[in-house]
Amino acid sequence: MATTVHEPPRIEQPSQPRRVLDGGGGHGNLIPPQGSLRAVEYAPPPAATGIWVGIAAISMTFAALTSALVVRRGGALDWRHFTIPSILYLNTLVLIASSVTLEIARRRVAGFMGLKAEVRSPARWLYVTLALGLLFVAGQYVAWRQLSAQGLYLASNPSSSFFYVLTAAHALHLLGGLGGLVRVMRKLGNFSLRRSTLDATSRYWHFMDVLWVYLLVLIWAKL
Amino acid sequence: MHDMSAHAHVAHHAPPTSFIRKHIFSIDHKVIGKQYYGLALVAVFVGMVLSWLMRLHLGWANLAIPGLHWLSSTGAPGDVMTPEYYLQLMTMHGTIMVFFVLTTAPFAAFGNYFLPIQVGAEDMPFPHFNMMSFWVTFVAFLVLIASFFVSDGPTLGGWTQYAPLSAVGAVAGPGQGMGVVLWAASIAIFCVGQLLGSLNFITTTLNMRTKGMSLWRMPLTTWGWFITSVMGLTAFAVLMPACILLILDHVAGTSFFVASNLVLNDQLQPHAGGSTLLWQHLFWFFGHPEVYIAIVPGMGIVSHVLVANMRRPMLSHRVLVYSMGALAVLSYMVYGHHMFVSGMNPVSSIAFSFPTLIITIPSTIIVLIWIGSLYGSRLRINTASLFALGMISMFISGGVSGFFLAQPSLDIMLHATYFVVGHFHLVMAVAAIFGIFSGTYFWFPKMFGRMMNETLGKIHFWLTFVGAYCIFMPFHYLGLAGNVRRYQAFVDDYLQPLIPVHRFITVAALVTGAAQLIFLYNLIHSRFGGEKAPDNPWQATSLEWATPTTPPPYDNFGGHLPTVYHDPYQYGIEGSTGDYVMQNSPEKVQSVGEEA
Amino acid sequence: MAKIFAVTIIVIAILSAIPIVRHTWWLPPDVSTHGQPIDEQMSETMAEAGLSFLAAQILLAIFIWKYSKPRPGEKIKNFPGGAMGLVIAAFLLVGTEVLALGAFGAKAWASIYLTPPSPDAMPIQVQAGQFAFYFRYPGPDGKFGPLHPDLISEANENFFGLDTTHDAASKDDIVTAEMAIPVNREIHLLMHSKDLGHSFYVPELRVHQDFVPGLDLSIHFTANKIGKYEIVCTQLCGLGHYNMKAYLEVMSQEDFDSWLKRQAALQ
Amino acid sequence: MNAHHPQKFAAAMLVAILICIGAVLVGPKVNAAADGTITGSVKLNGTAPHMKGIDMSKDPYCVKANANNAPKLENVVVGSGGGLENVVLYISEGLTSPTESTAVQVFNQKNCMYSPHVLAMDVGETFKVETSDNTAHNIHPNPNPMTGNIPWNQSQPPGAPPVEKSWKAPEFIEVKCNIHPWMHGWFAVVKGPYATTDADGNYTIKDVPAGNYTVTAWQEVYGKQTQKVTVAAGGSAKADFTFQAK
Repeated sequence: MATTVHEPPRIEQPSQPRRVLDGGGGHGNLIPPQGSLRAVEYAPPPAATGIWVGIAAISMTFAALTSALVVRRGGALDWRHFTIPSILYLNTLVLIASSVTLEIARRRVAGFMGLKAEVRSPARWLYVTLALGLLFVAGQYVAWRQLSAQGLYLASNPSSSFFYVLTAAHALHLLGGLGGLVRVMRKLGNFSLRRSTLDATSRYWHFMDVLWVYLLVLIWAKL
Repeated sequence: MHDMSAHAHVAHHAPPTSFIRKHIFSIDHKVIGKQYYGLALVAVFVGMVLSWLMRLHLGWANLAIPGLHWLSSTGAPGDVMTPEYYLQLMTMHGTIMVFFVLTTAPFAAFGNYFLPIQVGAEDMPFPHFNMMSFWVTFVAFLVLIASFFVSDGPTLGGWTQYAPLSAVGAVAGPGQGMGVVLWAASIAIFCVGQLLGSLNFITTTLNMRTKGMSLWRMPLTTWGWFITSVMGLTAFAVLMPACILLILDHVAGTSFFVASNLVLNDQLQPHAGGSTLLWQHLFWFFGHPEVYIAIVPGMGIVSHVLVANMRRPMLSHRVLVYSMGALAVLSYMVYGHHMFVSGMNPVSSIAFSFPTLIITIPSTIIVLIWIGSLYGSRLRINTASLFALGMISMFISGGVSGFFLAQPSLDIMLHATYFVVGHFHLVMAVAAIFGIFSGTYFWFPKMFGRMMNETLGKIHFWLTFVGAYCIFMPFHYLGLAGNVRRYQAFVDDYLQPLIPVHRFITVAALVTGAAQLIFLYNLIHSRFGGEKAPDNPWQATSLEWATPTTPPPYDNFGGHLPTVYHDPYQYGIEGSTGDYVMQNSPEKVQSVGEEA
Repeated sequence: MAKIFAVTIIVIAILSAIPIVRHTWWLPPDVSTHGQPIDEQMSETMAEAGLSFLAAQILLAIFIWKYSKPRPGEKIKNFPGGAMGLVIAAFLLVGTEVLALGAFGAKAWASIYLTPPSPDAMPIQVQAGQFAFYFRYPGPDGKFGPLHPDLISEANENFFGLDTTHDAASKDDIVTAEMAIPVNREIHLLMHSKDLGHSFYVPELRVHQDFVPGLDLSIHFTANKIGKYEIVCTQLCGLGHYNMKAYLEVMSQEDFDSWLKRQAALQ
Repeated sequence: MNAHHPQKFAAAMLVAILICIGAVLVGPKVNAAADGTITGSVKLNGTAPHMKGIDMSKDPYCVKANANNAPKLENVVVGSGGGLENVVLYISEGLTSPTESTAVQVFNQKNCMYSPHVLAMDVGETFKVETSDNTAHNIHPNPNPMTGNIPWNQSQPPGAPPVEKSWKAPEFIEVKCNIHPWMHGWFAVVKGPYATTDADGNYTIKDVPAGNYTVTAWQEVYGKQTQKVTVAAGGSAKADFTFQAK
């Protein structure tokens, strides 16, 4: 049996302190600043981690749907290909544009937060993003209408079933993102916006963008 | 560095004062943890009553159970259970126990309460998500229970809900119409709740640790919950879309899981081309990690309780953590062992058999570390440690049958028999329940500020320990003799001689179940009339015992987060307070040290 | 308390092992030509798992007994070899054990599932449906007629959906409610599900295979003992699951021939 | 509404309710005396089709219960002199007022067969499903949901109390037991008086009010035939049917 004298108590010191922009979510602020000593105070705020965790979960869901599609298609004799509604390409452009406008807004807000010279209201760009997001959802709706006009409904064929399921699941998640945007705008309005909230929302939005492009490729290649 | 959130400081949460905000729609992780515990408690008693009814029916198939027709007039006309009602109770028993007890109690209930405290945080980072997580789970439970009240009753498809039985609709049997839709809706909603919970758990562990709380300084419980939440995040994210596809097959007429040309009750079904194995793949991709979601938090709790009662750290903290991590990773590579005789390619059966066998290695390591750590310890016997030790015994007993079920060649004999039922009940259900009991007796003083009654606790332990063996050991014998599971009665000639064994099990189940009422009484009695608990009744080291009050205040640490100086389990040393040094105590220690 | 607990654990462990050692409840006697490796694998695994079970439980009990006694002044000791020793032991002992089991088990599995049926195996089709099995013998022409699901009518005893007026191959097909097979003759069982997932389990024959709707599988086996056995369903298929069964009669070739003739006359 | 005269409105409502109650109480009694009958026989012309024997080996109880007879299908059952059993006769046209029937008929499960094979009944009439067997059956009728009849599926273990049911709309509903797939029978739900032929093919429709009617004979394999008859008050009309064997 080895009895060893421990080293003096270690408190982990950040090796390379990073810029801290935020105090974190929750009721972190209950704790007076001098008492708030986190092991990971140099790490990104919870919202930044949380959004990646959320993205991982959503990716998993779509991975499951993708594998379901591949398995279902593999053994199917009844799979019918159809040409995807062309409005989807337009929708894609709209969504990418919304990501760009959101990124512009985010940088402006960041500038605003850092109290740089430029304090032009970034809300305008957020409105544009919101509008583009709604336009995308409307576009998806048009795509569904076009498809059903061809007689392809949810239950018509496995390919159309998957089309509706994938696009609807994406649209639902996108609506969540729109909700996040509205929340950001509200907080911006009453000056309670945190940098981390904005960053998380925009990361989510960009992820929706990437996810959509992935789905488009999947739909284009497999359906 | 400051930002505009400074404006929000003043607006921040003071402890709520209204009853609703304090006890019902609370964002306090401790209240949410207790709510989860309460939900699990209700669920476990519902599930247990269902199992009593099932066991009575299995022992005496034509037995009239007085009053049963009040539960379901069509399911038990004249108080005798119909075959479909047996299956409906069985399905609900499985679903309630797996989802609303084994997932919620050790993971969501204790995890919510203690994970933030153990890492020295004042709350979870997304408290509103946390509140939603509970209420969404609660709604899921209500939706599931609602299926008892629809005309055909709940689904009879078993907790695995294999398609196409679950997907073709009411023509397949009572409960396969609305019952399945409610089941799938409930599980999909449940997944949302657990995803929100996992999100909080992961983020708390990664971002909210207090100063000095490095990852390796986290207690084994925290590790258990963290690993479980990572598993939960991936597993529930797969089950949820699967449930949605199942609902669509039902209500929208799609054919994800229903093959072509099925004829039920002389009616050709309209569905076409679906893959029945697809459901099994999706389900078990969730389902196997799910059994580790049930047991890994229990492993953490048992380790945590044991070290405090062995008065020494585990032989190796890190090996335990790595082993739990290995279980989590391997759990995704083994799910095919549920499908050895399902018609899956026989080569993949072999491919799935090896990881399944290999998963016994980390499990063995965990058990050996537990037993090895007992060596040379100063073991204290109390109800909490008895349940922890009992869990080890149960885990061993349930674990060894895994050797059989991992092999496709033996699965030919044992698949879908009582051997499987005995295996998973011991290794994941009873073991996890023992973990929950152990955690309850250990943490109750902290959660409610009162001690539980030890005498009642020990009576509860003895009846439960011996009872659980009397119930589940014979399951293995039945399985070896080829007794198929999910039979409501044993009409086959070769099963007739086994009925006396079933009667023995039924009696044991009734007695063991009744013993749980002692626990319930103890819980309620101690909650209001128990002896006042000191802040640290077990002389334990982790941060939940370092809160300024018991139960902990709204922000856990009374405005000052603790600083951590030590590895979590500094027991068996000479500290200023006794043979232990708390994690937040700045004193220097001499200890047995840990091998990395 | 600790001592009683330790003794209880040991008593439970030993009591649990007795029925196993005495084979009070055990696999029914094997009547197949392929079952031997399964039975050997079962005994092998039982020996290894049983020993691990007893060793672990007894060790646990001993340590509980021994280390719950108050030993004032004595310091905490570490298990000889420490955690690393245990890890190495686990890898070596359990690792080799499971690899050996896995390898032998895979061999047994492969010998059953990865060998093709011999070309002169006798084909029999089995159809599972809620809640009965029906069997089809191809008749003198050796051919099964095609299935027409829309013609299935249990009310008219057309369980398979055969069109005997139009399909020549269907005319002489023999449909039966029990399965008879000649002893020592390889059977190629073609499995078809009419509605849901079912399973074909004959414990004595060491045969267990699920029916998958939309996917027709086949298995092959040879029975080497005359007798009557039960075929049961093990895949939950609805309210009559527990009563979904059929009898399997293994007969001499002569008995089988006359049985088949009788059945043909009943069509 | 009479918001300004609440008492008037209440009085009007009261009168309306009283009239309704009175109508319900008096209604059935105003029916004309329904004491006529329609009688006749149903025959099968040609060779009766071969009815396959039933192999019940799946359930040893059923085998034992039928040890002394060879059970066979009952889709076409021909009695002495070519009389066709289990044909349902009912009035398909000409009935003016609804009839009342109070008898509760029994559909029994005996020796793993249905007895009777065809149970005729009036719309809304309550019938009982019973079991005499020592093995569980499930009763799974297959109505067309478009008719408004709701499908059900319920099992009846040995000794279970009878299941009481009724049907909302006229329809010939096939009923099956899935545990014993050979078990099938019919619920013939018709409007008005009905009869089922006995083993010799004879029938009598009772309680027919005077009038001109179309009588329909329905057989599960051969379908329907109709004849016009006139029934005098308290008198009897005759209608014989002959189905052609296919």
